[in-house]
Amino acid sequence: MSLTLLNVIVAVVIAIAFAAANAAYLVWAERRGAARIQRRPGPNINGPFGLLQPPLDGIKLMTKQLMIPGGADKILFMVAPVLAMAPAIMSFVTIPFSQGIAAHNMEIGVLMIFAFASMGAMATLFAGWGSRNKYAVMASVRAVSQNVSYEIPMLITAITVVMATGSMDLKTISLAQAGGFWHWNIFPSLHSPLMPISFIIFFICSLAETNRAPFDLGEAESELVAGFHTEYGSMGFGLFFMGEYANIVVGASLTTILFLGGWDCPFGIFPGVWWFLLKIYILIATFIWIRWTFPRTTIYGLLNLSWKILIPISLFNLLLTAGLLKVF
Amino acid sequence: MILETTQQALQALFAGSGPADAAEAGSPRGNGVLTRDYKTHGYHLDAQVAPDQLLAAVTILDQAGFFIESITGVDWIKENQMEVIYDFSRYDFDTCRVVIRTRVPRDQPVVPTISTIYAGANWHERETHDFFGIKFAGHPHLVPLLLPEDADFHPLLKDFKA
Amino acid sequence: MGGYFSEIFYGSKSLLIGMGITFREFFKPTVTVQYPYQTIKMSAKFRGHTELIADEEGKPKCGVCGLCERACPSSCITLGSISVDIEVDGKVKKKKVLSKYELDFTKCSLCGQCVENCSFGALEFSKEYNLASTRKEDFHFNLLKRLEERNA
Amino acid sequence: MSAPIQLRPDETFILNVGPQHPATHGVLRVKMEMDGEYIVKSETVLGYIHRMHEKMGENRTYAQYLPNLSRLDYLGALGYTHGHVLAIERAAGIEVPERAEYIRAITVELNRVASHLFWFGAFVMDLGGFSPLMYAIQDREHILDMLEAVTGARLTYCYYRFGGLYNDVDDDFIEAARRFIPRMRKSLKKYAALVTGNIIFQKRLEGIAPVSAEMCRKYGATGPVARGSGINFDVRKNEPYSVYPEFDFDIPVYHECDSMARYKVRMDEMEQSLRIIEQGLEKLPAGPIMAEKKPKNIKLPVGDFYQAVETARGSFGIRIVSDGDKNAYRLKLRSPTYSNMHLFDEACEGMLIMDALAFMGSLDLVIPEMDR
Repeated sequence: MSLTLLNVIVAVVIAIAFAAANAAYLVWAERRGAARIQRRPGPNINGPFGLLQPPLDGIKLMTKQLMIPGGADKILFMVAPVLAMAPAIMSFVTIPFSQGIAAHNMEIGVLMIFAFASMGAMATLFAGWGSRNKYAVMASVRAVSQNVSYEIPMLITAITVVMATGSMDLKTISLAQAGGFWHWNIFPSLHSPLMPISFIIFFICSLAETNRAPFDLGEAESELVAGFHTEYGSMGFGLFFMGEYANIVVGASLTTILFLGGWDCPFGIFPGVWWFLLKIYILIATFIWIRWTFPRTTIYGLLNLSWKILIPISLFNLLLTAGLLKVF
Repeated sequence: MILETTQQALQALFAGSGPADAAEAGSPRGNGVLTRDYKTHGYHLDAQVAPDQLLAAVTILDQAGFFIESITGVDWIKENQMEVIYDFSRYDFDTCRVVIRTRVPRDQPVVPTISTIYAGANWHERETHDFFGIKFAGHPHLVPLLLPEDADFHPLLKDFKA
Repeated sequence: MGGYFSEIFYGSKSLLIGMGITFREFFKPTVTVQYPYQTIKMSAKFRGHTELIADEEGKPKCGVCGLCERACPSSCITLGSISVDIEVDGKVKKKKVLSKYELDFTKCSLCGQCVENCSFGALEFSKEYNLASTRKEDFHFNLLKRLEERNA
Repeated sequence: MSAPIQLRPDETFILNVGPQHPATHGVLRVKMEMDGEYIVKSETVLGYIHRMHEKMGENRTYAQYLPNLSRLDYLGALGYTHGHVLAIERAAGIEVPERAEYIRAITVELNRVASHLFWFGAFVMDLGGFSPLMYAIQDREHILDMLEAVTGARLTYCYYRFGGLYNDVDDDFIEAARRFIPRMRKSLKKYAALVTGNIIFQKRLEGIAPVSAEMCRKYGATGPVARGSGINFDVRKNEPYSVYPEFDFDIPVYHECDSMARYKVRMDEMEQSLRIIEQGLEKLPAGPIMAEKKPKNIKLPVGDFYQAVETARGSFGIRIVSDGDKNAYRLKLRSPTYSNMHLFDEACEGMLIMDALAFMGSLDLVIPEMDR
């Protein structure tokens, strides 16, 4: 009993540390990447390659006063940033990084991650509603409708993968794809010939779920000032920021596990955690690359994309996979 | 082309009051239509109308397809008059700039609004009201535009002292 | 229906083209100047604030005619003069000599009217551009003093 | 994409966009009555950066007023100073040497490209894309370097003088401008692929915020806003001034009336400006840059003078009422964005806020120019 408890505590600590370190250094990576795309150097003063920038930013944010606007709903206002960060960290608990590296393996890992991902929408809503700011309310309403409509195609695509694999356990899903890249779910198989499209849908949905450009309607900094976190400063803002990046890591991890074979090596040699990390960082780099390339979509364009394109295609894919599984 | 037709149309406004006073010798000049040398003055037609003829004159231009350039005022303090100048121009290549001016007494500067004809006159009239205190009768929202909303001074008056 | 799919196709293609462009830009060298560490040389005609030009003896060429003071749109120049006796060809003559040339750079709009109107050719533009201070008084330049400092 | 709005007035709320807001590019305030994301009514509030340039025009001599003109529009300042010197030259009857006029045209067009570039970047940033702004600024930087080498300033130029120029251009400038043109053309291709062709961008602009030609006329909209509504109006062609009749260039006109049309007009205008610069460099005559017969202190004859020029934002007019003194009796500046912005209130009714702010971006606002 006590051993299990200790195990869980250690696992949670490692998960938090991993999430926080990733969140902090992804900010740095994003700033450097954006700068390179725009032919600037980016943060390069503090430390070699500006590597000390994230801790310094953290110190700055932590030493600032946390302001609660007058008339704000204090409880919601304080809860929201925590709610943005916590589910992302919780999701790490069940993600298997490698054969042996997983904080706590669950048979319903996929379900758990989606359950936690849905809580992100609540954080946005609380923040927007609680801060008593018209821009924030508008942004949070946008973000919630966006999250709701993108969860549907995302879940449908995940169900397709789960159906093809026959398990909701992330580890099993990974292991099912082992043995070279041709086994990965991203490539069409007998049972699910439309898998590449599923992968693209899943990728788009994870962009939208994490409120990343071009779907950053909840922030929409040129229209709604700073969106749902307009009124946040200090570490409240910091937590939102870190939550966003932690969510990106979760999204990339999930994409890797569901479609890119988890920790499997493309050529079947030396499978291990390094492959997993390599894959998620390539995906994250693509996230960054996309953000600094495209303008923002409109709210109706975004919803149209989900309801008119992504949901029909993913539903079709689901039905096709279900039928093929029955036939073969 | 449009120059002549507009001139005739504007000229017709003064049909009752004898020939147009094109003499330009007397200052202030009387109401009437003048053609100006475009090369030196930058506009073609210069019509001075009485305030009650203003709407009729602007309607002529509106029907002829002119667009509104600007509205402004001039404070002729020596003559104790205030002048409102309306600039009109055309989008097509039949270049014709028309200036409509009207003079009102300085102590009671009221002219009818033309924002009913040209919606774009709204801001120009508010601006002129800001700067000169000229009132535009019938204007829907004659509150300061460029000056602070509680401004009660008119900085372009010649007797304005900051 | 055909329009539906062709829009998806051409839409995705346009997105990929855009990503291709940013991808190429990523590998191009940076173009920025790291300002406080690197500076650039100002072009020859750059107009900074004005400076007095010295003659051969190091004295300002200025004859205190006051044209610059009058030409200045924002009246940011204040001149002062004293008369001194100088000997020209054995005769003692009174001559106005510049004793004060103050430029209130907070008001200056760098239009160049003073330099243009100067009848002695005694003014030039400096090439100074990194002027920064938190105090307003730092921008009240005493050009005469600056000239002496340059001479020294 | 505007849906019909039928609602009770108690269901709306007032949203204050500005005076500090990322989309207003300065201190502009728009009071919007909102129904959710839809705008029911909007009222623009100006004057946050009003400096009463017109009164300064009455207090200063004509020459002293020169620097003021470049403080109107900080992105395309040369166009405005050009208008001022042309107005004075027209009224005072000063003949300008041909070389000076050519250099004026070249520099004005360079400045127009710079202004459009910055607008392009800022506009795409309004839509949420950040990188194109940086690319645009890189290209604009070349222009600013060139102009700095000639005029001595980067933004608020005071380069034109009555009867000529402050100083002559040198071979370096001509060489730099020649080199710039092909580079800029390459960049324009890049922008077309990166931004204009982008599906997200097109979806955000096409069919959004229609401004009819009739509405333009009623509000006096000029420049790219009018040309995006199918009006073939450009002061450079309609009332040729300076040496523009010597150049072979087209006026891009689009008939879609939407934000995309206004965008495309400006993008095409950059190409046309490059053509003008190219021809100007080709034809640049030798000779003096300053009129020989020019009074030292300019006094205008009694009268009323008007000069319109096409700036990057539209038709800029300057009206000088002179009583024969060395400063103007009345000096009126007709600024193009003032009229262009005016139609925003009417046009944005029933629009979504994000479309309305994109529309505001497509109007190319420079607030100091509007407030004067």
